[in-house]
Amino acid sequence: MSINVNELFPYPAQWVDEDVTAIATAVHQWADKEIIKNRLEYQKAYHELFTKHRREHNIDIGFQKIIFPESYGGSGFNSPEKVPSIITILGELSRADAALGFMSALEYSASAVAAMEPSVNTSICDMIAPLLCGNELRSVAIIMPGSASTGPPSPLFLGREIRARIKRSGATCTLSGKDLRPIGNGAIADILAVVCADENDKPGIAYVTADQKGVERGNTFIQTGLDECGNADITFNDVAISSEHVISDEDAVRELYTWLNLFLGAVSLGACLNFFEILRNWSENRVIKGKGLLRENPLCASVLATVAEEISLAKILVYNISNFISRTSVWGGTENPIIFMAAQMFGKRIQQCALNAINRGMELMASAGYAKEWHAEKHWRDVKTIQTCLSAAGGEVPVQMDIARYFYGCTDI
Amino acid sequence: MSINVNELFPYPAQWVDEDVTAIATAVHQWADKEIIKNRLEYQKAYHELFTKHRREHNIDIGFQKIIFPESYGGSGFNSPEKVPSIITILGELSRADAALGFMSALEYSASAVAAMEPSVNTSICDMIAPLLCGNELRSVAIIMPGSASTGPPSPLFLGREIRARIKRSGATCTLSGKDLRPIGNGAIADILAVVCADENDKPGIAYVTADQKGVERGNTFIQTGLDECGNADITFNDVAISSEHVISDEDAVRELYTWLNLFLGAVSLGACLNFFEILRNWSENRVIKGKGLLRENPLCASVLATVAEEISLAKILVYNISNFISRTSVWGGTENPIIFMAAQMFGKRIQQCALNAINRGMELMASAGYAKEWHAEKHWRDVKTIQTCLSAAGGEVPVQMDIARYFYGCTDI
Amino acid sequence: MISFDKLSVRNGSISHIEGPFRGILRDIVEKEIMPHRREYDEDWQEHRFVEPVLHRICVDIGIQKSLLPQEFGGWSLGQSDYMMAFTYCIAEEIGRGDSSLSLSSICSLWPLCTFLIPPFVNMRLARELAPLFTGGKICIGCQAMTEPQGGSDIENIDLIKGRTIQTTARLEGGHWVINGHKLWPTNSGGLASLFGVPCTTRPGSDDPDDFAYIMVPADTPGVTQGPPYAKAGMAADKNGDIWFDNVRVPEHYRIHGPGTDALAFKTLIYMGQLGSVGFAVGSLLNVYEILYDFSSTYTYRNAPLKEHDAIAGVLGDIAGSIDICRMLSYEVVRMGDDRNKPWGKPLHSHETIARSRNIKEFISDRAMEICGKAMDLLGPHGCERVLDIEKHWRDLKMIQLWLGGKQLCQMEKARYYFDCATL
Amino acid sequence: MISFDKLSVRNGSISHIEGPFRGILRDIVEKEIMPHRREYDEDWQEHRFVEPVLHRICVDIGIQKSLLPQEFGGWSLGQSDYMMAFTYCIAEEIGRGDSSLSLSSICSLWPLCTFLIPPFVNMRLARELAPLFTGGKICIGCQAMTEPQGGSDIENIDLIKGRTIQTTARLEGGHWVINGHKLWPTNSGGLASLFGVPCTTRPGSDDPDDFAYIMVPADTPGVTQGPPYAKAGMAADKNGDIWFDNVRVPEHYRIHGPGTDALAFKTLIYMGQLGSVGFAVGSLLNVYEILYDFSSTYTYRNAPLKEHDAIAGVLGDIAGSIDICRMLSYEVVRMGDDRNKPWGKPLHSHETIARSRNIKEFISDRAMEICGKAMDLLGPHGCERVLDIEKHWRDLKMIQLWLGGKQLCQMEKARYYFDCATL
Repeated sequence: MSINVNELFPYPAQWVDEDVTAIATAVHQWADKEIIKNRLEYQKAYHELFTKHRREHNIDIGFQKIIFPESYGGSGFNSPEKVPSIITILGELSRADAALGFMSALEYSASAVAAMEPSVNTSICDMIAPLLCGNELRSVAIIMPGSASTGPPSPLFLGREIRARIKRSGATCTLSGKDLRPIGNGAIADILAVVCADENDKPGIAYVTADQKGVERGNTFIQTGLDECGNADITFNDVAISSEHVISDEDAVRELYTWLNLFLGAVSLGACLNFFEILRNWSENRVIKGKGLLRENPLCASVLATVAEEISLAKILVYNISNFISRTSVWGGTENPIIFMAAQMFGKRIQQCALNAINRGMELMASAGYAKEWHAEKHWRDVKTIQTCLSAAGGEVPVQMDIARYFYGCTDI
Repeated sequence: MSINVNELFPYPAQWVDEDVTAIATAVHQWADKEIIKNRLEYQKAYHELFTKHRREHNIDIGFQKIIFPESYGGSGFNSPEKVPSIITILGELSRADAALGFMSALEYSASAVAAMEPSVNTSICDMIAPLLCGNELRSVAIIMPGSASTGPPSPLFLGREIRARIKRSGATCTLSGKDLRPIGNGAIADILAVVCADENDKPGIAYVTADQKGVERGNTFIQTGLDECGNADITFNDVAISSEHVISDEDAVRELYTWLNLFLGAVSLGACLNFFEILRNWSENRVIKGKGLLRENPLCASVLATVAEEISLAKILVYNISNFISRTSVWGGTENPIIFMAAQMFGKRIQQCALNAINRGMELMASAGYAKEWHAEKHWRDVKTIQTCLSAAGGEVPVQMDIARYFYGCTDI
Repeated sequence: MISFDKLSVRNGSISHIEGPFRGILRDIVEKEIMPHRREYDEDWQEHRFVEPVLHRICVDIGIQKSLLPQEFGGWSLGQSDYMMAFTYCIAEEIGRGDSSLSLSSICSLWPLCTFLIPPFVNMRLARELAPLFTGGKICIGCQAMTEPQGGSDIENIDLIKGRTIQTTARLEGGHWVINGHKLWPTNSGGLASLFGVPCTTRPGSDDPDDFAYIMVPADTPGVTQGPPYAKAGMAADKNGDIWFDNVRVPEHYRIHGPGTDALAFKTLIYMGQLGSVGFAVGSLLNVYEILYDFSSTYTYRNAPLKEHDAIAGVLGDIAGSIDICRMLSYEVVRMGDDRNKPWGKPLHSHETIARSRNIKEFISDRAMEICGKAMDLLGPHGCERVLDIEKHWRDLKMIQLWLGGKQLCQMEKARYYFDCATL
Repeated sequence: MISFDKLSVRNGSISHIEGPFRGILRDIVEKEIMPHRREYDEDWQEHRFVEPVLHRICVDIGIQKSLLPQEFGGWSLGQSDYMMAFTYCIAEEIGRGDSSLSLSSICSLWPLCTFLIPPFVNMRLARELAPLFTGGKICIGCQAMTEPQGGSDIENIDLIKGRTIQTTARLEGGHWVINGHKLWPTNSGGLASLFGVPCTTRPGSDDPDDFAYIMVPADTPGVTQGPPYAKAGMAADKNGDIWFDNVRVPEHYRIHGPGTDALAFKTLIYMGQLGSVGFAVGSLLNVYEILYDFSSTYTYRNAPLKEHDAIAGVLGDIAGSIDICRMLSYEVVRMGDDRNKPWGKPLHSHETIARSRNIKEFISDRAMEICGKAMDLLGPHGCERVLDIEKHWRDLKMIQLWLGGKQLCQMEKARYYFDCATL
């Protein structure tokens, strides 16, 4: 394709570092050459090639460690101004394969809570940075508050049930919880970031390595998409962890939601941009009604326009969230309630836009839309999977309650 | 209300000058005192008070002249960096009464094409600045390309029919066109900006004063909203104008669309913000199911959240359009196709968001939603009127075709 | 011009007189209502133009006596198995011309539905009140439900069970003494001659036995009506305040008695949905006609709008959506007219109320979307009064909001389809 | 657990045998299909699990002979006035378990509809082909329409009039010689025993007389089938390429002859919409059941999801929307089964095609919305295979896209409701 899909969609480009633009361009070109032009081969040897490519980026280029300070062997992207750059990289990875971006997004979200300035948590960085800045591929799973079908009443984080508990005893504490559903990677993760509540029902986040005694994984289950991010429920049988590896702070949980919304927004956007390329290509080559290209039919053009509009909106929102986070001089840090609310509100909308773009675009592709060969349907399944992972049981409602609390001062909902 | 509705909704606040923030705050407080707290009195003596308030802002404070260079007696807001500030002022005016903002938005749109740097058109400024920088209230009407029910084939501007024609003859030319529908103010405007085509079907914009011989107004018609912006069709019977008062440039027409989308977006946003205040107030005082405030009912809270989300989206988009226009170092000027497209695409969405916010919010107000007393219905009618004015016959389709042309390179649609 | 009969009609399940009756109504709408509907829109205070045409519909055509038994001079519609189809056809045909006119003429009969549709029949009351409706003079009824504090609380009867009703009825010497304040009902604002008034005989009680529905002639001493409110639309319907200050009516003006009143009142909920979908679809049929006309004459790229593929796509969606609304409104009809069939359910059943609310909510949401889109398609002509679409838009919004609005429908649906226990 | 019969059923307009027949199907779905549907989903290439259950439906229950006249061992469904209700009930009941199984078993009969539903009947062909379907062996039919270049062009028959068909039929010595390449039809990929093939007798012609619909047994020399494609869903339906290389079939395998073939082919468009709404509503009914269960057991704020007002609001909307889809699908049924009533229209009429497309488009769009929202309500459980909602979501998308998809529906509606002349 002769167009540059990144320049095509308007966004406040001044927010991204020029250095990163260069890295992003390199990833972009790599994706074109290694994956996008060779989808069928990639599909055939998927697991093998996925791991190969993941290693190239995460270890060889070093994306796995970017968020950590240089003192930990990272790339020092742990200041808020770097955030627009991080999402640019995530977008490029996801354009190649949303699962690549998704795995990085989970890692970055869990890491950012610990490593992002101004409040670097050295104990947790000491624990996770050696793993993530090393030469092995690592995966992270995150367990957020959420629903279950059984069990006694749980402590709440803004209405959502926290089903992991910690019990402190001096410098150590024990983590427990049964059949907890991670956002992804449950079956393969090396590091687990677990939202939990303490004896006083106060929310926090515990960081645990998966090899700890008492960490038990359920069966890997099949999901709609993100085939490489094997997921499984996790049970913690009184797992002993250092108290220093628990952030006992409700703000940290908000922050984790904020990062997840932003980073997974960037992932879905990246997948959409490649979908756009597929669709554009289709519209330039498909003849309809026995005459004329598909894109020159006004009705089809109006659907094409809707696809572009939804993606544009997603992109504007991703970058605007990143701006709220990065302009600490204007907004303060992620503890500002407007940041959490905006990330949740726009994060939800980004996923809707992304999915709507693909859903509408598939309409024009007919059977090519759902044939695996054309790859549109993979983006569609991946984005839907991201959307549902990101939402709690109750769908949009928990986020709507967050929005209402912020804007209307609701207290009982 | 104890909240500040402007700070409540997230947007890149760093884009607005601090000076203007002060002016905006003054308008905000005036609106609270003079209009919002006295809606019923304002309704009763509407025409009289509207004119009084319009004069206070446009003449006494000087908003009518802000866009013109100081050399013309204006306030020198004619550089792109000032654009975020202009929309902030428009938003505040519209919060008091969308009709106030609407009239200014039309004036600013027509003026910006002539007066905005870097390409100031001195001939047209010489003609309109004395009127708009003087001590009389003036109104501007704009006639865009559009449909009619009769007549021979017309020259096209991106598919839309141009129904005004100019014929050149040396330094003067004649303008003709029958029953043309202005965007607003047709019955009262002093200055008319008319999109027209020349002998070669090339589009341009002619500036005419309404007192010119051969300018004929039809009957004022009743509209859904914007009651003070009396509209009427206008006929030009071979009106003689100076050739210098015609901008023969397709880019100028694009620019006019761009300003209209941005400025009318700001107007609808302003109206929405006051609607939000009304709704918030309602939700804090209304008891439902014989117990509890409306805002504390989760279902109602979810609707309240939707209202806030739609307004947030509108606000983000208004400011992002303004950023594209103001960052000439990144995007160049309004001749860049991405600017026209983005303004059209997001401008359309802003109107949808604004209307959707009010539509959904009215649901919770039941009969207070449609009773004139509560004023919600005025915002609703005004915003719908703005939305339809802004769209051509064919609704969203012409804009969708613009989007498709930009993103997919369509040529025949 | 297109005939809207191109849209779905439920052939085979309507009565044989519906066709000719529609013809009569259509004639009046075309000749007497459509040419003047812009005048009605400005006439919300005085009803100079509205009252003559209301007389035409209620008295000359005679729909005001339709519910009454034949032996008292009526048409016995309440006992027929086509009552709902017939009511719907009136609502739709007149709604096409002016939904507020349709509203005020049909809602005039609303309070009567509590005691003229089997099994909830009160023949004594029917006989006594019949002369008001059959004597050649106009008699407008008003279902005076809403109270200042309550919003949709009274309609939400399964949940609130009348607990919040502030209007009291006290039995005293063979008379009910009524005190209270109602506001907003259709045909208040000075128009009504007869009120149906939901009261409580024991304030704060949620025992259905304490719910009383009492008929109150408007000229009873102690009844005061306020002037009409200014509203966004629906000008032919006046809404205002009504105060009952020690108003005394005979004991038998209570429609049935403890328990039964509450059940009979619930039938009004169904009837409200039926009327609503009729008014809304009537408006939509006219939107379709206007749009057909506009899109056939106004142009884009120098061809009629409807000949542009993308605009045609939107037009097709709009018409298809209107057609779907019309099909669904017939479902509401059928649900009511099947009430005595082996598979039928009573009008006051949870099933009928929930399912008719579902359709009403769907149609009114869709109607707002459709009408809004239609306005957009007209561009700068969309908001112009003279094309009449914007009037439908203002009216349709009110249909969407009344009767407890969308949220009450959602709750009703959730309770019905998901057996929620605590909502 | 909830019964989905809580959702609308068109009592009073279905045949007396539908009830018991639904019982049989429901039993098979509960006991034989639902426990294995995740296996079918992985079985798209081999059909190890799929084929036995297809045999159960087509042969044991016997639906493969249903269209054939009784004198040839069939059920004469094509001549009945409840054919559409019956077909719909199969589509819905089996679709509830697995819409792709429903699809492959029902579409098997699709080509037969061109010559077994009056007025387009070919008894000679019926007699000759009947043994394939009545002999106790499974016989799968395949309507082999789509061609590589054309997308939905062939279905868009009113506009394209067969002009773009590349598959040719040449009469030679009492035989049709067929050459061409079809792809994507349901039940290709090696499954079908009998093809119905739209051909042109004069390439490039838009004269309906040159459109020929010819039945081709799959074992005829020159017929080659490719392997099934990998798809997002609908695994029990195989789709692949079919090549016809100088395939010779007897002259009377053309279903009717010049002109009539094109009309009879149009009935397939209607039948396609009928099946589509059946599969979609079937899926939705199961979505409702799953959601009922999930929202009654999983919690938010320590209470079942369905007891939270805002979540209940969404649940209510979902169920209400499913109910509306079910009501509307009965409209498609009625439109077909009323074809011989005084007010009925032929299946190939513009009215029937446009209105059934309208409803199909509506239901499939709504189905995607509903199912997407249902997945969201399940949160991180929404995408899990084991809850089965995500399978419905993948299948429903395909229903939305096939048969020319949304845009063709929009055009058809615009042409019908707005009399567009140039689209």
